Amino acid sequence: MSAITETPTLRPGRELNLNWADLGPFLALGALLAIGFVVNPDFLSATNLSNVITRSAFIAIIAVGATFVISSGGLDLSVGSMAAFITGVTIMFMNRLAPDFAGLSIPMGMAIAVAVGVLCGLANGLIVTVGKIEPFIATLGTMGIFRALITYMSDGGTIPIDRALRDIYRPVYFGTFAGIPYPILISLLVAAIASFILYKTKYGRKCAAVGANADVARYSGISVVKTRTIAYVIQGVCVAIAAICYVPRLGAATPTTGLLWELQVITAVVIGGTALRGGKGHVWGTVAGAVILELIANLMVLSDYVSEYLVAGVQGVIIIIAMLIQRLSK
Amino acid sequence: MSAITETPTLRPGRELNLNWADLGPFLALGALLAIGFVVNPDFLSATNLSNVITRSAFIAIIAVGATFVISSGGLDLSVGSMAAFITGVTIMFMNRLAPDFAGLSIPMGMAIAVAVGVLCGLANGLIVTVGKIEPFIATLGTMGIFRALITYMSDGGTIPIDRALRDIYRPVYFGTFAGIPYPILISLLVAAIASFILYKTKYGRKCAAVGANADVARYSGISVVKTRTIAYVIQGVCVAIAAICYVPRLGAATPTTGLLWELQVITAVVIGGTALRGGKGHVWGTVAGAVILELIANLMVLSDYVSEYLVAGVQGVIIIIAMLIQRLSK
Amino acid sequence: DKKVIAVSIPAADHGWTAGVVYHAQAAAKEINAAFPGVEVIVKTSPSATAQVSAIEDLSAGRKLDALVILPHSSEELTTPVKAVKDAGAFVTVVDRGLSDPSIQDLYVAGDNIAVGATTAKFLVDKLGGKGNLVVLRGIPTVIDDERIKGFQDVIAKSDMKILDIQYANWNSDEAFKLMQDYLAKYPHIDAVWANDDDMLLGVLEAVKVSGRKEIKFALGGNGMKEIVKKVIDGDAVTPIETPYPPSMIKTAIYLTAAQFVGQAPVRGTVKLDAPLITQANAREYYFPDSPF
Amino acid sequence: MSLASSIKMENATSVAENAEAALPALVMRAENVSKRYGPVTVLSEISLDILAGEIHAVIGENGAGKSTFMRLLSGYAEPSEGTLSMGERLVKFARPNEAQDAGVVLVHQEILLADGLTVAENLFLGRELTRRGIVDDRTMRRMATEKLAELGCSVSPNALVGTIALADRQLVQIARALLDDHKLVIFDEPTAVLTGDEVERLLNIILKLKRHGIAVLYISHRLDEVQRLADKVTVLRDGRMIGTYPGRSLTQADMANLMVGRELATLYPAKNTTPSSEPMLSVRNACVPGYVSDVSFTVHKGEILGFAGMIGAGRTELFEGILGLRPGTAIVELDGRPITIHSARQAIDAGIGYLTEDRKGKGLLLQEQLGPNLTLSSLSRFHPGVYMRGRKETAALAVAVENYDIRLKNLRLTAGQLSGGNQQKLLLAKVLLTDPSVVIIDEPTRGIDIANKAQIYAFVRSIVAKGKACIVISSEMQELIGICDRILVMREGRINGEVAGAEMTETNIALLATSRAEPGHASQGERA
Ligand SMILES: Nc1ncnc2c1ncn2[C@@H]1O[C@H](COP(=O)(O)OP(=O)(O)OP(=O)(O)O)[C@@H](O)[C@H]1O
Ligand SMILES: Nc1ncnc2c1ncn2[C@@H]1O[C@H](COP(=O)(O)OP(=O)(O)OP(=O)(O)O)[C@@H](O)[C@H]1O
Ligand SMILES: [Mg+2]
Ligand SMILES: [Mg+2]
Repeated sequence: MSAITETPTLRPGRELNLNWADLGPFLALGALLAIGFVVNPDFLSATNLSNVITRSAFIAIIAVGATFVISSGGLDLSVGSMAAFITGVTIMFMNRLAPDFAGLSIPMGMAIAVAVGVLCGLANGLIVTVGKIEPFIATLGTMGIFRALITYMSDGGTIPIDRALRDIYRPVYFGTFAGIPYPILISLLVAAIASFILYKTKYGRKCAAVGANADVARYSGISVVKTRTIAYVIQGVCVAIAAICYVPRLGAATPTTGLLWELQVITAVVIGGTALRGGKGHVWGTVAGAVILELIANLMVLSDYVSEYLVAGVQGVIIIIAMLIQRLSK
Repeated sequence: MSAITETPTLRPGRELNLNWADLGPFLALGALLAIGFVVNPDFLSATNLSNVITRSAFIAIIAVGATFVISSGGLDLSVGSMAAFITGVTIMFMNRLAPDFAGLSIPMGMAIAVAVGVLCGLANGLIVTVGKIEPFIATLGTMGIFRALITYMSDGGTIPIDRALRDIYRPVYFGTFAGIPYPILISLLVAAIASFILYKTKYGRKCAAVGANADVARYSGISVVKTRTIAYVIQGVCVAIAAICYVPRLGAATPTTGLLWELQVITAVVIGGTALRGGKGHVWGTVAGAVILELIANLMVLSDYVSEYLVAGVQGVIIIIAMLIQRLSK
Repeated sequence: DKKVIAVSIPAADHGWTAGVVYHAQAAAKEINAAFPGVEVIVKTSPSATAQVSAIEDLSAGRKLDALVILPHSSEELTTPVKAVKDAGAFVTVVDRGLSDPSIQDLYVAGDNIAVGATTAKFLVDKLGGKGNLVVLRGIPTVIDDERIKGFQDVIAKSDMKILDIQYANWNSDEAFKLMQDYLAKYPHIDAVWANDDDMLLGVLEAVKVSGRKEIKFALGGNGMKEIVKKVIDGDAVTPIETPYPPSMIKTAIYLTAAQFVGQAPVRGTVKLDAPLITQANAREYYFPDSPF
Repeated sequence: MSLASSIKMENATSVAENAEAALPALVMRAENVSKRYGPVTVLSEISLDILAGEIHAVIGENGAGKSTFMRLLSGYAEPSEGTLSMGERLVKFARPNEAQDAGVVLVHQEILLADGLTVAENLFLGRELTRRGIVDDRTMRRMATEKLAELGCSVSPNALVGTIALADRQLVQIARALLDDHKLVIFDEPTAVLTGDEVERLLNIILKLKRHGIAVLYISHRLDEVQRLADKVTVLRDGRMIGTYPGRSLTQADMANLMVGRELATLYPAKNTTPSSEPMLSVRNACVPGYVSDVSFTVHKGEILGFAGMIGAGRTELFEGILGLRPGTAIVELDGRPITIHSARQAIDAGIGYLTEDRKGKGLLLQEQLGPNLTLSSLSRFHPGVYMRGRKETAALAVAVENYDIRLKNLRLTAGQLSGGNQQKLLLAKVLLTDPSVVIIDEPTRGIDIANKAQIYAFVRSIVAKGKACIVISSEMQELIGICDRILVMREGRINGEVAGAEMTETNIALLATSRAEPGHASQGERA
């Protein structure tokens, strides 16, 4: 066979494409803002937008965690119940510590929240990886368990936070720094750290590899069990952070706290561009997805066109349209 | 061409293999029955078992449809809302037809139910396949839409069936044939037809191929769009059949009808041995899965050990254990 | 300049809340038509979190003159409602009180404890203080808690025995299943109480199918039209009903509007009774056009 | 065995006995290694010594157990019996990375990369370079580009592996194995998906490894490569070891005979001396955005038309575009009638069969059994009614196993459990089961042993002898020259020239594949 002298021309890579795929959710977000302005000019008022984005922080923070789980090929349906459970435990601890430690009981409670989050995530992770149970079923099971625990802890009622703590704690949700509400700052920080972990560390690489092809990952010496379990633990920590921001907003944990958040969280992740079957995760897309969901709900309240009975339906339609915009942008 | 050195034993197909993998859910079912008997001997009474199995018929029938969707690599979260919507439409039609057609309005209503089911399934299917939207999001959207429609149709209240029709219709749920309640017979029939379609027809083959590897299916001349869309239509028909059996039970459609059935349905399918990522479906396993779920709920009420607050948690634990039994049996 | 009255209520996800939505919308339509100076906006929310959001949204866009709220839960809504109040709105709280009563200008409520207690008294009375009961409760929330507590407190003072209490999520389907299971578990049941009429429908169906005759009473609560109809018809198993009328929202909206259109001072507390509905007075509580 | 001894060679003994020659270090020794899957014995009692600085080829028919043996050596599977040792120590690899830590790496026959990750990410998977805990993507991308360039591969390190051509994937896989220094590098049919140029580069790299004292195990069905490279040749047949022979003393014919255990007839069938002028399939102005622009050609009844070109010339894309498997446009006439094709179904129904080059990703359902795989493209042909007749399928499978010489131990295996070559035969059987009048075969003999190649060539010839037509896309120029009546050479998405008859030489084809067509050759695929 004759030697061939001509060097092959460099074939174009995917760089540009990748950025484009990432843009999808932001385009959908832009479209939504435009629609919102047409529907009701108040929509773009600073107060309203700040409210909406602040609110979306919970879902955004949890969804950032879910980006790890989903990217690594898992799924977590228990996040809503877990949020309720962690909120309950945290409030109970804070209340118990309050007489002795006063204001200090708040950071102590927060630490406990994170610890509980780690444990809950670990439980989920181990059932899925070591127990080898399909994530959907495993976390549906723990969803029931966490929900039952918060119901039990609250005797089916409410666990309110101590009045004394309430005012000290309030700024965590309602305060601002340089005009930006804390929850927004916290969620940006969480997303920044997450995108660092996912894109800049070995662990992030492993996560995507396990999700993209578990066999290849295993053959490359990556422990699938460890990687997935850690993803669930990260999810647990994110839920704990969300719970910490949540307490001052509503001041109580109830058996209905966080109900159906799991669906919102997964929706945010998918709208954000991460595929449910695993692989590369898109942290910033996820954040955009969470804001999109909250904006849609806000739009429903601000617009007067839709019968109260049909709100859920119109939301459904808008979500599908947002996905179509996302897809067309590719 | 050259002779094969060692003639392979020409044993036919996979029968034996398949049976073993299929046995898992039935072993879990057996274990559950044994536990049930220990907890409360009434558990195995004919009335109780017949009640429970009859009750599981809806979920079983819908889950059989879901076996097609999941096997072909899809997912349908809208089945619960769709069931409510179809129930509502059917009852409204029956009521409107009743004055003119009397008893005949029941079969007419049933036909309409099936037609609506086909349309709903088609809508889901087309959004997923032609719209190329991740099934999770697409059907989460239509879930909201169907739920909104039934809420709107009922003004948030109840759509009761005409008193006159109720008594004629009642036997469809409460009647028996040779001592076996109709819903059980219907669900067995549905499962039998489904397993015929899935295992004995070309369509079933295509379904599993599309779910296992859509590219291979496409290169083999199988239309992925058509196959998946048909799976959603089958799902729609199954939901309609379930709705038809459901109407006589309580004689009304409400906005809470079918709430969270989607989770039960998916759980039944997965417990039954079908993988969520698609591929081979296990119809009879699905039916066993549906019965398992209903038995667990029944067991919770019949046992005295569990605080009412913890029921959901214990159910979660049992589901996880059932999955472990299933897995170990392999 | 119109006076804006925002009404924030739970979404119509089961019979009673559907009734609330129905009556709220009816009130809004009537008042908007009757008083050009007042605008009533009704918003529904599926959860406490969503309701907090909705209140923020309503008050972010414009200045509210009044807020009529039927809170999903007390604790969670207290802070946001206080924010609206601090912005100068008149606050009417309906049904469930907030954790801080000083926020409300007007409180219109039914009596959830009475719903349980009245029913329990009736049973104790009719069964001579003896017998076995089973109870179906709804979704773990304050209302559910209060009703159960009212019921249990009265029963505890008699020789009656509550065999079982389980959740059926205010859903007739789940109540049907739960009742079937109760029937399988307990060979002798004297009476059933479902703390909501949606669930009672399922209970009645299950009892009917089982063919069990020893159950003397199957009672509900809330005043659903189907059940009130039974009382009117003199049903032996369901001879009474306790109202917890969703129309209280309408009462509240009208009272709030009166503040603006009639300059009638309406601050204070309006507690609606939970009297026993019997065949004698049932017609007063029967609204065939309401969805509930 | 009689055949082995009938070959005249003094040193046809096991290398272990041959201990006196200047001793290169023993890198790895396998002793009496066996492998069973359930009741089926796939390998029995294989013993082998692998020496440093030596290229040791392992050859054998499809399903002989070569890949299985390599998997045992490199930690992808564990032996049922027998031992592996490195130096004086016995070793047991529970996982491939343990073998890699010990210095043993395998380049798989079937490509094992994560489609959703980029080239650079795949290359460094599990051993990312970091700087202060942060993955150093820039360095990894640079090194990836360099490593790939050494192999003559120019894909962008940022390209997703799922989107690059099969050959490039193979090169990425090879680059991955060569990233670190190893004591033993095992290549399992590395050249099956490569074209001349890449093969050449790879062989040079392997020789370089040898010079650096690294041991190389080399599996290939291309016996010319084996002959060029191998210091020793071990022959496996049906899971048993036939013997180890010094490489230089074996001719290709010797190797083939040892593998098969009988004398082989000629490789290529006689050509069609009087091709018909009746067109079977003619394609005009085929365009596949991004890959192919304005290609026209015609294949006649009774003709085997070859498509040659370098990797990336766009041959696969051309046919996928024509057949509706990817976006593209073309004016197609089949047997004189214009047809439109938007999907594989329409192509199959019209009578065009296409055998993909990517058997793992697009050809076979690896988890599914053989019968369903075989009939997947021709379900309607097979089961005219709604109902599927299992017996017909079983019978068809038996026929296919017989006709295509698919080697298996029982019929209940899944497609993924077949050896690579046998998978290829199953795929061929699957495509031909649709009874096409034009067969387009992309890489027909990829991974197929020499004896079966002859069978497949004869088979293709017998198809066209019945008045059908065949298009063969192949990266093996000898194969194209051997079986085609005419060859079109593609370059950068266009047809760069045509060769036929005596002009069909490797030099001519290589010239057309790499440089602009000379005026004399610019016949644009049309026969005058
Ligand atoms: N998991 C398994 N279960 C059963 N049999 C198996 C399994 N894996 C491989 N085999 C069988 O082992 C035999 C040897 O396969 P192997 O892949 O080693 O062959 P090979 O020599 O590499 O062939 P080729 O040249 O076609 O690649 C084949 O008959 C194959 O079907
Ligand atoms: N990932 C990619 N992105 C952009 N262009 C690509 C990519 N992969 C391949 N190409 C281009 O596609 C064309 C054809 O690719 P391909 O290698 O599949 O052709 P082929 O002739 O079938 O080669 P093979 O010998 O592998 O069958 C080339 O021009 C190549 O530059
Ligand atoms: Mg091999
Ligand atoms: Mg190619």
